[in-house]
Amino acid sequence: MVVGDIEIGTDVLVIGGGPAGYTVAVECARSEMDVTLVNNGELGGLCLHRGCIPVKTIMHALDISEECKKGAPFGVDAGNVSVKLKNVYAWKDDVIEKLESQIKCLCDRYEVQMLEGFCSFTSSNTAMVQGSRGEQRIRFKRAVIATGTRYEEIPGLPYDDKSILNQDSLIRNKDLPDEVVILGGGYGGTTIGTLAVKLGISVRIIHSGDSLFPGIDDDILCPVTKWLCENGVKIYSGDWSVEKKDDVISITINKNGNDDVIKTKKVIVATGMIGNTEKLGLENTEVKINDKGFIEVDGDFLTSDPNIYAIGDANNKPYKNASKAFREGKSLARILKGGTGFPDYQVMPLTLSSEPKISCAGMSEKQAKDAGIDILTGISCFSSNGKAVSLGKTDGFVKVIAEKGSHRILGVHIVGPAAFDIADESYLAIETGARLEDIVLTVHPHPTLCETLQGACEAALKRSDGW
Amino acid sequence: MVVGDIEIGTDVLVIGGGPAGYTVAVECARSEMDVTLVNNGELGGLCLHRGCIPVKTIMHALDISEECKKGAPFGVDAGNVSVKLKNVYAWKDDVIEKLESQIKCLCDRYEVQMLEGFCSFTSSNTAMVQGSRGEQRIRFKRAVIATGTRYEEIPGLPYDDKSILNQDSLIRNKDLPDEVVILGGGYGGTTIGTLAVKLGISVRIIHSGDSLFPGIDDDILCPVTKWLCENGVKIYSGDWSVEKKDDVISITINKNGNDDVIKTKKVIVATGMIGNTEKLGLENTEVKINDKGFIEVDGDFLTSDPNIYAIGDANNKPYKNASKAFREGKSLARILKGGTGFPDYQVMPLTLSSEPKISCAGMSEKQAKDAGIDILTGISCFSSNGKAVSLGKTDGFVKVIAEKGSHRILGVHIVGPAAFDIADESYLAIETGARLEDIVLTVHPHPTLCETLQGACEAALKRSDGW
Amino acid sequence: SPPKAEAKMPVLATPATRMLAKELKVDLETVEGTGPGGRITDGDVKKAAGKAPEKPPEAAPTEKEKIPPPAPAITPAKAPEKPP
Ligand SMILES: Cc1cc2nc3c(=O)[nH]c(=O)nc-3n(C[C@H](O)[C@H](O)[C@H](O)COP(=O)(O)OP(=O)(O)OC[C@H]3O[C@@H](n4cnc5c(N)ncnc54)[C@H](O)[C@@H]3O)c2cc1C
Ligand SMILES: Cc1cc2nc3c(=O)[nH]c(=O)nc-3n(C[C@H](O)[C@H](O)[C@H](O)COP(=O)(O)OP(=O)(O)OC[C@H]3O[C@@H](n4cnc5c(N)ncnc54)[C@H](O)[C@@H]3O)c2cc1C
Repeated sequence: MVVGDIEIGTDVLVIGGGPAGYTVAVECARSEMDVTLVNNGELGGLCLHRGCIPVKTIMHALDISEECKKGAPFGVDAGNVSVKLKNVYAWKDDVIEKLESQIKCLCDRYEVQMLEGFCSFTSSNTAMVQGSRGEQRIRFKRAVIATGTRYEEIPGLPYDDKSILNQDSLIRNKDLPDEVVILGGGYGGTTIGTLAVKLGISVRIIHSGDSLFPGIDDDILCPVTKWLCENGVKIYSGDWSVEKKDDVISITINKNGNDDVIKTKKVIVATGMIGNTEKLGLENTEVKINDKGFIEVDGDFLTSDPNIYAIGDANNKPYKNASKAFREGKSLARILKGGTGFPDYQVMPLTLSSEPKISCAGMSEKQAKDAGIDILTGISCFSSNGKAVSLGKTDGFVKVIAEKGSHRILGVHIVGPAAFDIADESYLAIETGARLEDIVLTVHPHPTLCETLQGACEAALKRSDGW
Repeated sequence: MVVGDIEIGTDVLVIGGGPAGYTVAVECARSEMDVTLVNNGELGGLCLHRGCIPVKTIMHALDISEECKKGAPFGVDAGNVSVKLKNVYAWKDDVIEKLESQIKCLCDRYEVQMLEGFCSFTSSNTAMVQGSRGEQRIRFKRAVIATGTRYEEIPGLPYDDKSILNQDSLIRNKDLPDEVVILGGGYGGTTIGTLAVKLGISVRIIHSGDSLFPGIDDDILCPVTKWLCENGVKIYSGDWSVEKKDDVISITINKNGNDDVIKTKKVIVATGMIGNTEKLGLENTEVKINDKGFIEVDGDFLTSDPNIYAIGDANNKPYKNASKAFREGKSLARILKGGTGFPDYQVMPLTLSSEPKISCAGMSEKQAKDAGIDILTGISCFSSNGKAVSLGKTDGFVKVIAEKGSHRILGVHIVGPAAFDIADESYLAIETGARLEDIVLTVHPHPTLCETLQGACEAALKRSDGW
Repeated sequence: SPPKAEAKMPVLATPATRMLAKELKVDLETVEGTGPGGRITDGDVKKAAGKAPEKPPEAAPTEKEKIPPPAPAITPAKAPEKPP
């Protein structure tokens, strides 16, 4: 970065180097557009440094040691398996470093101009970057905001890295607590709760509402709550409020008019994310945000400012995850090149790193019924899958939901150790409008875990005539 | 089984209790047909007792210990990992027992009549079972032959369980040899060679022809031959002949006019299978077999005898594997019920338990080119997949082959540790005639291994205009 | 947690066909599919866009699905500006 008074000119300014930002930058540069990417902090964003990748990496390392410990029935004598947490976290940092350097390589190969620093708009076609080496002015033709999100705070209880924590604390391994209360269920609470248990932390989870994870059918969620309970996790549900006095945090949970008070020294707030749009200088542009700080965009990711787009977690479109960020990055690059973006997707997969794992695609049974759709369902258990038995991993099942008349597949929900691996077929099936017969009549090799997906479709079909 | 002079009458007689036989029996019985299943030996057939399941089970147990040994970078200290082969084989027997009892349960639930013994035809509607407790005559309306295959012998060199072995020897763990020569490449030779290496046996493989596995593209096969070589396996190619004198077996390999002679005390013959149709009394029926003992059938599995059908490995249709056996069992049950069978499949998946694993679906690049199809190919490596990096398993890649004009996916070939798990999407894609865009525009969750399949499709698409 | 998606039957067309519809500015909700079970084909989309299918539809369904290489579809208003 050449710091100085000279203004940089660029065709496309991308703010934020997470999945959304680096994807749009690389894709535009690949088409020989002139692209400048400004990132504040870690290239790869939340996903690479404090989200998807570290969570999966730490969990995998912990899972390997579990596999070893359980190896005896298979004939494996692993002696005294132990986990060195320090090394687990070092491996995690290794993985991040490798992947970050791949992103760096990509950006270099296509000649994306990279600037380090905090970027804010000074007008609808100028911006300012505050880097470690000073300020840099930029004039752009079009800009893309891909600044992501940050953890929402509970009003009056700011994160202090000591007692009021967010998910970063476990992921960065700053001083793991012995016990913790997690505020919030859903994706964040369930994932971080599972990780905490695997790290040997004593966990309580508090969520409002009826279900730990609204939107997932009870039968799919059941093995997960069972595992949590068996591992000593206490789950509370009800409206809750928090108070902190000196060192002690008191949480009052109200359920059916009764108050329950629990006390702790550490909470992890997992209530959600807000748009990372503060101090972006949006007041100097026409860009509009909603009450959670998310940027309002149209179908083509255009904000209310005709020069400025927003993609990834930062915009107000549904879902906040890395796949959406990648997709929007690719789609917007086509738009900026003068083409059309991608069509709407029909399936946004959900992969939950619970124990056992959960993968959901399409409608849940409840959603389909609530929508008044006449459905067929089918279930097949991993315990009757030859491969699962040979792996000694027979927990869980696959449930498929199809429209009764057409047999069109509307939802596939998997709970079990193989949930992430075999789910890809279900995404394609739903997106392309495949029918139960399409999966049943497609040869699936034996012995593989995906036979259970086929089995669930066959079970559904057997509830119709002629099968 | 009531043994006696009284003849049993049955609507459907099924001979053979492997995947083909028990499937057709259960499916017919589920529709309340009167079914008798005769099996000689182990319920579940070759697949469960000496094929798919034991191979996968033993390999998985050995792989777990490898994972443990390699756990250090992940922070796992597994001490002195060791494998107790006796326990590995005991686990394998456990798995078989569990799955066999599931098949037994299924048969019982739907009231399939089960007879133990060797069955042979005495006419086109009568048969005889020789069981441990005597003989039983059966009168049937229709019969299904599902007697599978057995290992072909090299003329003059019958299996002797000592020096001339077949794949059973490693699978049953009768006295593992220190070194062995495997005669034949392809599915059998590669699988059993890989297993032998993992069992610590010194291996040489001899195959005729240019490739260890004809039909698989060289680039896909390359990591596998590399692994074999790195693990001390010597691979010879050429026309070979075998001679045995006293204890010593000499194999002469002729390549380009030069002879190479290698000597060994043990060979595993992996040249193929022949139809298990000897002594079946087919001469008392109209059933016709080909020169390898496979039964000739029409599109509806009907033999030349209007009362007798043949399914699974025993018939002369292409491919010999358990998926085909299951499918034909289900398809024939529909036919016997008076309906139509399944349509032809377009994809017969291949899953090869090599190291790394290989999964092939549809056309290879060579096949497509040889057929004169104008193609696009795309490759994506696991080394740039975030999940693979986080697992420390970055070997291998996905290759996709599509028709250039329509972008229709014709083949997907995966080499790598995840090959079996993520392949299911490719089967459905090819069967349903999906295009590259269909997979690229389907959201794949992050970070998962199936993103690499999507990446390969995107790479192919990027070679066409507009992407 | 994911927002509650409004559950309704999604349009019956493959992603590739939906991409074509987007490029040709066709609203799939207004197109009647002629494929099996009401599936919307590429041909249906082109017809709705007022374009005759490039080839007369042939017997094999796979032929019907055949598409020409994706059109560049550059709208003048959004044409990218050439880098210096
Ligand atoms: C614990 C956890 C686990 C997760 N697991 C998964 C998962 O398994 N799968 C999944 O799909 N998603 C997961 N997510 C969500 C995923 O991380 C995000 O959806 C994804 O990172 C969003 O990408 P993005 O590019 O929009 O934003 P981000 O990744 O947040 O990147 C934004 C970047 O912009 C930079 N930035 C912000 N403001 C400025 C500025 N003014 N100037 C310059 N730079 C700026 C930031 O420093 C950051 O680098 C997880 C999230 C968390 C918290
Ligand atoms: C080492 C090895 C690994 C394999 N791995 C795989 C794999 O991973 N995936 C895959 O799909 N396939 C695999 N196969 C192939 C698979 O095992 C067979 O394709 C499958 O078993 C065929 O099923 P079947 O029912 O036709 O015959 P079989 O499984 O052979 O069953 C035939 C049954 O009939 C009985 N029988 C025979 N004659 C008579 C008689 N006259 N009276 C009564 N009973 C009789 C036999 O005892 C046997 O129980 C493998 C094979 C081998 C050898």
